[in-house]
Amino acid sequence: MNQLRWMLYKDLLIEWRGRARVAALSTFAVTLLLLFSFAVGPDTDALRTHAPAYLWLSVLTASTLLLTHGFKLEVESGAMEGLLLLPVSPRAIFYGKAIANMVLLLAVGVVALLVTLVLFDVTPRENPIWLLLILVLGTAGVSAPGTLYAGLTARLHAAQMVLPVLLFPLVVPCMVAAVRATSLVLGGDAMGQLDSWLWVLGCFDAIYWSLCGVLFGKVIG
Amino acid sequence: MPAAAIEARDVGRRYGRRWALARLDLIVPEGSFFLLVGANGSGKTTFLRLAASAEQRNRGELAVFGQDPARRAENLRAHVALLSHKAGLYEDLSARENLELLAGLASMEPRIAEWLAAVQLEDRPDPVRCFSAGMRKRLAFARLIAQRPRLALIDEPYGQLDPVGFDLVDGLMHTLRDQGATVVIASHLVERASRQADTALVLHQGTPRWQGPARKVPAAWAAVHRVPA
Amino acid sequence: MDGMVVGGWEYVWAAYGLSWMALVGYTASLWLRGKDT
Amino acid sequence: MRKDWALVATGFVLLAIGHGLGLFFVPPEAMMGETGRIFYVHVPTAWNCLVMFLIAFVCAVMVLWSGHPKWDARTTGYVEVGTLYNVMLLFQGSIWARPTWGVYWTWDPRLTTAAVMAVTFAGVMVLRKLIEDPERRATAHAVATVVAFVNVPVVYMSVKWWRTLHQDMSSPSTVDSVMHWPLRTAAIGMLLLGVGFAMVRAELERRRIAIEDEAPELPPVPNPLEV
Repeated sequence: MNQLRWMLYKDLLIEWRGRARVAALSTFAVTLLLLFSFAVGPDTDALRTHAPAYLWLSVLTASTLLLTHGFKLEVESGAMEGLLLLPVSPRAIFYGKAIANMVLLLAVGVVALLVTLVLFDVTPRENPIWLLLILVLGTAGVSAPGTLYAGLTARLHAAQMVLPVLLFPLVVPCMVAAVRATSLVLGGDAMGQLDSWLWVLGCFDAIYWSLCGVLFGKVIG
Repeated sequence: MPAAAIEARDVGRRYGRRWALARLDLIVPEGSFFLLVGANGSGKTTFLRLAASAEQRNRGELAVFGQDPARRAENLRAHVALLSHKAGLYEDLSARENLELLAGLASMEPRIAEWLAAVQLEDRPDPVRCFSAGMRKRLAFARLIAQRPRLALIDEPYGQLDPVGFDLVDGLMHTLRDQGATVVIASHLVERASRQADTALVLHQGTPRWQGPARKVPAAWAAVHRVPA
Repeated sequence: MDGMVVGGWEYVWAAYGLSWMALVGYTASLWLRGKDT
Repeated sequence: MRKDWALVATGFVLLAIGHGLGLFFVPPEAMMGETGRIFYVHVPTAWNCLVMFLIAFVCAVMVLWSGHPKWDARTTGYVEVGTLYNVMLLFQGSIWARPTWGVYWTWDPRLTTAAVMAVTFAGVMVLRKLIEDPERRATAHAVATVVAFVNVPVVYMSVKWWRTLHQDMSSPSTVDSVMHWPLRTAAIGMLLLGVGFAMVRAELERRRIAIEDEAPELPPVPNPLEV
């Protein structure tokens, strides 16, 4: 636990020092949102309906850059090896990185969400506080398997290409649930389905946060 | 418990189709100051990494304080420190923060000022990114000292340092040893290193060629390179 | 027979044909790969 | 290797018998008519695709557990055959969808899961190609296989909730007893075929690794050196 706290502190401190990176990433996500609207055309109704999909797709795309970057720092400097030999438990490394990735992705997600609301002129019909919960659960769902796969591909030259190939099919359930839940909050939840989608997200997170933590030790050993 | 810090029998490690280290039989007694010399690619780094459990051997038996490093046991890793070519420092953090992190992760009492003073880096609050190569090396030494290892494995202790740094590092290594640690270094600076160590091993193209008292290393080194295997 | 789909043999042949082609093709590829080594 | 090829041959024979029965001896299905015959190739493929991935998962767990290279070779075999069945499944599924629903693709949970599964395991195979160090490749491949397999039910459940388009498809307990024999024969045929394929593929992989990772001769013992 102590090690986990230090790892998390370290990752967040480094990202805080390099906060321009997170800013760049948020800009990237916002650019994607703009591109989606250009691609669909000036049909405001269609844009409004599909806003949740654009939001999550841009967050997911931005996540791959974030994930590969985090491990590149560790592997290139030899810091990861130093940590393992210290010894720091692989679980502490994993959960520290995964939580840090989630926090950063959440920051990107919040920016993207605000831009989505303005850009596509959407007003949430349900309590907007749900949006925050969905963002937390959704980014958690991307960051756990994302951190595992980023660790798996960190030493490869083609890391940035392989990571999405492995990660995107995996997070299909997470994306489905997050997009559905978001559109229910934005468009109104007449049938009371929001709970079940949040539940799906929660289960997804629980499965991958535990499974990936166990497997990560094998990956970097 | 045998009084050997490292015991190797017929140890070999290969990368693909090439043996980086082979036929190594070696005993490094606990508390000794051991020197590995050899040209580039002679297997020095490979041996240090095997002993540090950073890599796995492909053949033979290896024991560090009686334990097999291949098992990557935490209680062994906690006693062994490796200073490798890659400094393993976080570029965005300052020297102080890097050491704080180390102390926090290893649950040690953070005596940062003392560690920084030992490598003469007290007055550098800027991130490691701005450090010169020699300063990084010093900081890496501070990390090594902070770990208080029973076995210190040091790859090129003099690399990237200035003459002042040479003396500093010699002092640090002797301090480590006076504290009871076993020190194993690998170096190209044959003359200098052989004055520090007790015993030595000369490696040539992955195989051991000569083993004996460190003061005879310069002669052995010359002999190895005059007489091809 | 009410509601029963009439005909459709072409779909049946397509499904079986493609499947057998895939299986035989894979067998051949394994065979060739085995010959090389 | 010879035994494995025998399995393949037996599998082909059983599969041919099953398909022959299904194509020529069984009466047309009550609802689907002649197109219902696609069942006898489609359903065994679906079952065995999952079986192959299940075995791959077990082998991958063994790689992580024991680290023995033979499990790595087997994982490779079963992942490859599973992916082959998976791709066949997709083609059959869309051929089946055309006369049934009038389109080649529907967002039916099974079809969608099969598509996601194919992409996931294709990613696993790509990953394997990209890593050169044998040990690192074995663990990375095994970890990716484990995660990909765990993902299958998760995808299925979420897609099912996302869009429930139609009724449950039939399985042998709900179909006419006249359909049992062709279905079972074809299923067992495909199982033997799959296991045979995977074993041959594993053997090939084992040989390939052995050649690629063959230990070179040790360097000669140097002459003693007098100083």
